[in-house]
Amino acid sequence: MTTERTQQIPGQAPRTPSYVSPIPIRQANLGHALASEWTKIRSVRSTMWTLGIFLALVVVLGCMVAGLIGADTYLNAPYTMPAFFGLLLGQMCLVSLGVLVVSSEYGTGMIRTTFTASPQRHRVLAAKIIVFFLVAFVTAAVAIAVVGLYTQLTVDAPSNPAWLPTVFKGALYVSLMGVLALAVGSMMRHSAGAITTMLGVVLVPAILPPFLLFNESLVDVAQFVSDYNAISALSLIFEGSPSTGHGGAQTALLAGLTVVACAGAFAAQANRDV
Amino acid sequence: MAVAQVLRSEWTKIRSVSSTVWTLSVALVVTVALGVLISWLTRREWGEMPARDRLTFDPTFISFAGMSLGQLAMIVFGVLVVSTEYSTGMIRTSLAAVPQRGVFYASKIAVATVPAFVVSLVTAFASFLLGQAVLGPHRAALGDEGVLRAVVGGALYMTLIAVFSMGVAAMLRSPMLALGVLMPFFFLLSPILGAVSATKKVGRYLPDQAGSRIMQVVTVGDDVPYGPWGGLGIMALWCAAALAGGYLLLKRRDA
Amino acid sequence: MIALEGLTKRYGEKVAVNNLTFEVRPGIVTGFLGPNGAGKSTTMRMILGLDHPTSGAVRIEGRRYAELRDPLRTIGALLDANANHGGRSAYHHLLCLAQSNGLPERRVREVLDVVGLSAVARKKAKGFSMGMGQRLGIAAALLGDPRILMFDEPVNGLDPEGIHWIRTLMQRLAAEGRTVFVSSHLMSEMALTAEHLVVIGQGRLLADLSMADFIQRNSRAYVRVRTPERERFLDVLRSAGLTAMETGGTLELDGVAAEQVGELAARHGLVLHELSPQQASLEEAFMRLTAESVEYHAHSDTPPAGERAPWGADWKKG
Amino acid sequence: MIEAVGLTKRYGDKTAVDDLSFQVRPGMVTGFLGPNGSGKSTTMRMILGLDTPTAGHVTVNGSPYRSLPNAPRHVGALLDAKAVHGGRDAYRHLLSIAQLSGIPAHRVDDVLELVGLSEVAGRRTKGFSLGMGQRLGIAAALLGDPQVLLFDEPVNGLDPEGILWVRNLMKSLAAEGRTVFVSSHLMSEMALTADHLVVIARGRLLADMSVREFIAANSAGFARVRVPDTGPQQREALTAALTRAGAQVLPEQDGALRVTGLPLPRISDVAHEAEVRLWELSPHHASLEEAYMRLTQGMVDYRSSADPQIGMRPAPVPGRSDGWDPDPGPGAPFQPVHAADGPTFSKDPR
Repeated sequence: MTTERTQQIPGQAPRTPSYVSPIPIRQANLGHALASEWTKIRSVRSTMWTLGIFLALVVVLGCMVAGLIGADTYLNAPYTMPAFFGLLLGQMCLVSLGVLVVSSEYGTGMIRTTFTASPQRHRVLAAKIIVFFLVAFVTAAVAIAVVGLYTQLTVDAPSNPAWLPTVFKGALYVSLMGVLALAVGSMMRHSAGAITTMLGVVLVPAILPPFLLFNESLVDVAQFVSDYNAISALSLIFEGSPSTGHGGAQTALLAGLTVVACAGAFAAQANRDV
Repeated sequence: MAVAQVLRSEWTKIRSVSSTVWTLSVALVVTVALGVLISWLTRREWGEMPARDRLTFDPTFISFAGMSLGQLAMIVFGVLVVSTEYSTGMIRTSLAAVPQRGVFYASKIAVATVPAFVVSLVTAFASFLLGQAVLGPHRAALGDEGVLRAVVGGALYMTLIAVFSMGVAAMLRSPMLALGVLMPFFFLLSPILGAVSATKKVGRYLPDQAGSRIMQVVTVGDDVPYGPWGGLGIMALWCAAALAGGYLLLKRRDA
Repeated sequence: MIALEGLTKRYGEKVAVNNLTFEVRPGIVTGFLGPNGAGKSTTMRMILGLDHPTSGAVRIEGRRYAELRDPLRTIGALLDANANHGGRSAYHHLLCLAQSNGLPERRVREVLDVVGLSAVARKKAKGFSMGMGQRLGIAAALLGDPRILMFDEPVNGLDPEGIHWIRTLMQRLAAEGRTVFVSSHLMSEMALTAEHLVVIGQGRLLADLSMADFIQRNSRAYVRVRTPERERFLDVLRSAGLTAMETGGTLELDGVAAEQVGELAARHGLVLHELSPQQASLEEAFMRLTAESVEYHAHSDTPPAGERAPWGADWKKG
Repeated sequence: MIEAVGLTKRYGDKTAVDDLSFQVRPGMVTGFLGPNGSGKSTTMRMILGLDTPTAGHVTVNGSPYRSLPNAPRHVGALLDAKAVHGGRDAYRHLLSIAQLSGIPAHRVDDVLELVGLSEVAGRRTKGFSLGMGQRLGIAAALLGDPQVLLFDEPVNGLDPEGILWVRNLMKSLAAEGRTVFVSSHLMSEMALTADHLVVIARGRLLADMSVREFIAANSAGFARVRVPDTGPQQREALTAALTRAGAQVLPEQDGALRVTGLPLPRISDVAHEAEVRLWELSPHHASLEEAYMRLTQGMVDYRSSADPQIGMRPAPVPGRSDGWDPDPGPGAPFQPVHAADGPTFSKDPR
């Protein structure tokens, strides 16, 4: 390494002989952060595990179910419908991965290294969200598409609805759920706490409606919760009818929630001591 | 090395971490609450139940329905009691203080079993009593034939679940690995083997399926080849095997 | 007293500890030195019966570790400051250890006071700094007031006050007639604390001798001289058949005692501004002895001339 | 160049760092000393923008850390060797940091080689020893070829070879004109490495001066003088002569004299005049540790105390003895040795 006793860094007292790296310093940008997060997400086993279990659940359960349900089901449901059962369980894998992407950094102390390397914290979080979303979306889309293809090839039955849109919508819904988990993980900074919270977010609305029905005044709320919880949302995406909709509203609600949670995560980490 | 000293020491260990209180109280609350909920739903749906189901209805067993979820917390309790020694490195301190590994291991299991059994007993009676209260006209009484055996048996079942987990955790050492093996074992493997007719005969020798037999009072029309105590015995054998495996590995391995 | 006889530990192909035989005697602080990966920790774990030796044996006061009744009363050890359950308070951590060896609860409060942790005794160990964790580990070692104490890197994470305290503590424990066995990487600390040294490298015993002997055998001793009459002094040396190395403003003389140089100067009426016998440091002696058995060699940042450009040469272009 | 101005950090009622102002200049190694809990780590974290100061500010090369456009190219830091994801291997750990600031991948190989971890680059860091973790942390700090380097306890867990390497590394980095800021508890290491010291205690600045000045200001050096051991006359003659010349002379155990208050050449002259031959005349500088202990006395948390060992003695009432066996029996013939039962290991630096 060469030693150049020149002044290039603005704002520095000009007297002192100071080291200047021979390599020019250029501004870091989101592209760098994305590359870094991509390295991070693919270099830990928890990613492989959660995504592997997700794929296995959706594909294996989907292919098993595909053979079991009656062929006439597909008259009103797309060929991807069997993927629904795997996604119900599998979304918890994406939720876990989403939480771990952030909270494992807090748990291990790695976050200090990361924030020291990139004090522009918003850039780090943005990169995490983008990389995770793409990974989750692609994995989910592949899994659903495999189930759709398998069903189409093996089930000897006509199907009315086109199944390609459900690949997109189903993958979108579960990846958004994962991003929501990521945002929650970023705010809570604690893996177990965040995963538990997300379990509640997914499961409680699904089992809550019967309890709400005790009270007459809560009937509307119960109806809303039973229409918009994660399980009915997924089921609408895969077996919705024109009268019930195809989960578009539910996805929009989740997207809205996710945006709010992400905004919260950005705000929370901006000036927090780590 | 007096065994009493080691027992006292293990008792201090178990009562000085918050995970003990957490896991055991979750086991209690979840089991009772879910049992009551399902009993209540059953009563509401009674009118729509097929007559055949009404005839074989087992009010005792239905009030233990929460056990399926509550045993999860018992598994976590059993795993944490043993494996946190390893994950924290405490095991080296412990074995330096008590080099007789057999004494150490036996004391740890014994001391952890006591609170697990007490909580299980409370859970079983609370589940039963509250469940029956909710069931109203369809309820069973503690004095009915086989009911007391089922309730005490429910407590033993929960305790053995924890003991089994302790043995498995002693073999595997890592808490994540132990939970990663036990959870799918109880929640995927066992139900799948039990549900598919081809493997049903194998599935009923798994610890949870064999053990849960003792909680059933009405056993009309099944062909299970063992009785309530036989089932619990099978489960106890599983526990003994797990504990023995844990002991052998602890004895042999470097800490 | 700790006695090792032909202690060997193999992990598959790799021999971590190779036929170690030595004794650690009471009444002095014995330092246990060796580069990373030399087998120090494995040896200490085998002493405590945590790892099983492949062959050979360790005797604590003549008995195997597992035969000790209430071992904490015979040997107290600090192996790893983090070897405790983070969710348990310092008090309860020590209490469960005390109970396992039949020690009274009073003793727990006492050792907490000794190491200065009384104020945080009820706090979970999770929130402890490295130094506090170290103090907790030392408290556990002292718990049974044992005749033998073993410390692995005791000053890790301690602040200067703590370092000074543990140093005096170890010396006092040894002065009381106890056996004190300490491993450390800090040669300057060891030089201040230990009287006797056991040095291992790649699992083998390299040295087992007193500190003074160790330094003397493994390093260069010389006499440093400063004088305003340098030329005349050099002449005098030459006529006496001695050579001097010049470093900066001083002269270094090998193979001669300070007394001789003093007499020589006096005989020729030379003025000396410094005449000091120099003993190389323990660090130097250690480096010389273990030079071949070091793992993870670091390198100088400057690549040899002619090798590839500093870094990012192609990046610079882009 | 690091510059802190009125830096303050409060956690509720507790003031961790109190109105701290100092500069760390390039071209030398600056040591950062203070007892546990004195606010060193908090200060370092504020320098790195991890914690937000309650008041005051700190700049690196003239701008606050969080507005540096590409921080790793300006500042490299080793805060906590264990602050890595244990499931990731060393190479990809460094790669993810490198990519964050657009540093090419082969620089990762370079720094791994530099710290001696090339062989274990593909291993997950969970299995690393403290020393290897420390090397990995140093590699991360050097990654961006930064002008400013911060190290918190860099030699923790390293073996003597590693300690020597880190010491030389820091010196050479400083010699290249970099700003090197190192915190450590090891005074002997600091004495060998640092040129300048910043000392804090209870969050306040105690000293900001060169090592030499610091030792001179906080302790006294002395000269060790030995005369031929032919008889006590020479020693007495020299003692008298030196005392007349204004020195304080104390005899040492091995027969040498400890002389304070006179420079070495002057002692030589006095001895010459008194016609005393000298067998040794060596300068002794007080240690940095002594100087530091004197400065920070009374400012430490977690004070240690003497071991009363009362709890070890048989309880006065055997019936209520908390399980303590008053007679250990032949199985454990324990004889506590209480040669020095008094509080002999206090904080006194002497």
